[in-house]
Formats: sequence, C-alpha cells, structure tokens
Amino acid sequence: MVDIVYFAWVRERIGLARETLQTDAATVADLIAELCARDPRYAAAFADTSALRVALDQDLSEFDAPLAGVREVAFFPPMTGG
Amino acid sequence: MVDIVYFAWVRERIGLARETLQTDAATVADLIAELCARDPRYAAAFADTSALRVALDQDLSEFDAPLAGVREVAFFPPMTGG
Amino acid sequence: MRISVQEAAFDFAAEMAGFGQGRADVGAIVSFTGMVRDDSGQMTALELEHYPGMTERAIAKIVDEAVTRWVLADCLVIHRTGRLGIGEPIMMVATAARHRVAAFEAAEFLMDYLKSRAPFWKKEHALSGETAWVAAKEADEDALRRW
Amino acid sequence: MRISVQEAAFDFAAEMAGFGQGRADVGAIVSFTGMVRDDSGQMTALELEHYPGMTERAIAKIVDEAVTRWVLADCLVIHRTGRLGIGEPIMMVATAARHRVAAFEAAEFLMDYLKSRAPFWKKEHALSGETAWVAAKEADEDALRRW
Repeated sequence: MVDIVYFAWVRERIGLARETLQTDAATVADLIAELCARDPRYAAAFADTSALRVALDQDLSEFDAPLAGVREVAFFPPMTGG
Repeated sequence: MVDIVYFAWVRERIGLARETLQTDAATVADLIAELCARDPRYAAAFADTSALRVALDQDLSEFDAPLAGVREVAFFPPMTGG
Repeated sequence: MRISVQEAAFDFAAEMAGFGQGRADVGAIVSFTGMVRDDSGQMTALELEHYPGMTERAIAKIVDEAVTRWVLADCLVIHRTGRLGIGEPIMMVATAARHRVAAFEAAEFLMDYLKSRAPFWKKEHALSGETAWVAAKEADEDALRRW
Repeated sequence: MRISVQEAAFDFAAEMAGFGQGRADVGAIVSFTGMVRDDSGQMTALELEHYPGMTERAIAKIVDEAVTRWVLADCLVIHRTGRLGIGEPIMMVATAARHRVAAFEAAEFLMDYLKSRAPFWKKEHALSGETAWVAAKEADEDALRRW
C-alpha cells in the first residue's frame, strides 16, 4: 500500500489530491506506467515526466528510484517558491 | 592658494586637520615634496604614498594629477567604511 | 535558526528587531523579502500551494546546508502559503554573520534553493477570473549551479 | 533614493516600513546592516571619522552607478559617523527591484563601494585606552573587481 499525493497542475489534471494504492510497482517509473494504464487523466498528467518532479517519503527523488519501503509518493511540477 | 585637509592617521601624524598654502606646485606629487621639505612630520606621513589616497576638490584622484584650478586637496589612508 | 511556514502575514520589523542583536560577533545582517508582483496589471492575487510536511523538511535541509557552508550567528526563513494580494510579502530570509560576504552569500543561497527546491507552487489569479500556474524559470535552476 | 550621513542612530524598522512598499513592480527587497563587532573582546567603542562634503558626494556617485547598472525601484543608504558602542548599527543599505538577483547584486555593489570608496575611517578604542586605526583589507579592494 502506498499513498500517492499530487500538487499544483498535476493535482488539477488528475483531479485528485491524494489516493492510496495497492501496487507491486518496483520503481517510480513502473508506478507511473500502472497509473497511466488506468485512466487517460493520468496519461495526460504524466505525458512528459521531464516536466515533473517526484518525492519519496518527502525527499526529492528520481523516476528510476525503487519503491521498496516507501509509504508516500508525491508528483508535482518544478517548484516555484521564494 | 590651496586648502589642504588631512584625515585619520595622516591628520594625527601631521598634527593638523586643515591648512591653507600658497604654492606653485604643478602636481600633487610636487605639493607633497614641498610639504615634506617643510617639516619631518610631513615626511613621516608621506613616507609611503602607496598607503595614501588623495582627493582633489572632493573627488578621488592620482598623485601625478595637476593642481591647476584645484581649491581643496585631501590626503588620507585607504577608506574603511561600511 | 527559525523556520516558519504560515498562512498569516509576518511582521518584518518585529522579526528583525531582535535578529542577530546584542552579540559582539555579528558584523553583518542581510534580509530578503519577496513580494507579490503584478507585471501584467491584470492580476488580482497570487495563490501559494505547498506540500505540508515536506515543506518544513525541505527548508530545514536548505538551512542546514547553509549553516554548514557559512558560519552564521543566526538564520531565519518565513514562507507564506495561501492567497496573497498584489504587493503583499510572500516570504523573508535573514542571515547574521561576522562579515558581509558570508551574510550575503548565505542569504542568496537560501533564496536560490527556496526558489527551486522547496515544494511551493505559485498560481496567478487574473481579474478576468482566469488562473495560471507560474512556470519554473530555467534561470532559477541555473542559479543553483554556482553553489 | 535616499542618502543620509548622520551621527544619530537610525531606526531600521521605520526605514524599512515604507521602503519599496505599495508598488506592483517590486518583487524583491534586500537590506544590509553593518554593526560594530568586537573580535578581541577588548574593545569599548568604534569611532568613525569622515570627510564632510566628500562623503555625501562619494555615496551619491556610488548610488548613481548602482541605478545605472540595475533597475531599482528604490535605494537607501544610511551611514553613521562618530563614536559607536559594540553591537550598535554603523550603517544600512536597502534596495528594491523587480527580481531578487538585481536587488542582491545592487546591495552588494553598494556595500563593496561604500567599504573602499566612501571617505570613512574606523578607529578602534580598546578598554585599555589604546586606539588603533582599522587597516583597509586587500580583500575589500579585490571585491571591487567583480563589478
């Protein structure tokens, strides 16, 4: 079981802020493939992952990172703070 | 007639904050030579001009600058503001 | 060292009043305040979304890194979230150090990293009712390379 | 744009209260405050001598140069003279600009030039009664080369 959270236009495009998923995905990329297969809204949001960032348990990570032991995966666009 | 002003340790070493001089010195360097000939205190203050700065009419200048038309010459050490 | 992520406005004067004060080893204090700009003349508000939990973590990591790189007597980061009007302060950073170079560099480092590595997202609200997410600038990503 | 050379203490909060405020084109405000440090633990005061007349002229030239190089919505320089106690503010600079890089760079430029090109001289007064003129640092002269 993994919690998935979405922010900014990723959240808007998917239409969800948070969901909990039963998944066997080994990596972030596998998880994205699984989501995209589920619904075209995910495919639209994840069309260009170079425009996206991912955080695992609230630390910035990479799309090829393993998901073993991860409780929370976050997807969002490049940050615009300050 | 030119006003000469001294600041910081230059002022302390010469023992004067300001004086007015009748001089025919063509350049700042000539003026310094004239002062040094007058009294050993000037010679001590001007011993190393690389440790000094000069301003002509309140603008930073050079030791070879001409004095024609200048009303106020200032001698002081490198500045330490801020 | 204080970090605050908050909806409420902050009081710049009150925050700076005691900052780095009363210490014989502080020669330089730098502050940065970021405010809501309206370049188009068509904006009505700026909305700041963030990732509660990760935001505080990410800022703490950035502050830790600054404190490792520069000897800072004090360091402050306040970042607001929610809906802000034009001209309102969004965030502030302050640094106190022995010398000016450390205080300036640490403040710029904090700002560069807060821009691109803290999970905030800005959305512009126009008078027309339209909204648009602010795109990250390549220059902001490039700015990280100097550190 | 305001320049003040004064013996009196300044009120940082009051100076910053209106600075760059109420403008839709200001996204970044930077302030720098310089304070009297005591590295030896033996100091009792710092005395600042200056060249009345030239001081204001020199600062005005430095501010003019900053305003030529960066688009600044506002700019403030206050520098004190006379005898100051440990921990007291010596001077402050503030800049307001559209973006953070301009506000930071202009503030650093002002500081670098005020250090080495405005006619101020610092003298340290020790508890023992001894005094010593602060020597200019080569690093401060070098700092001018980056501009």
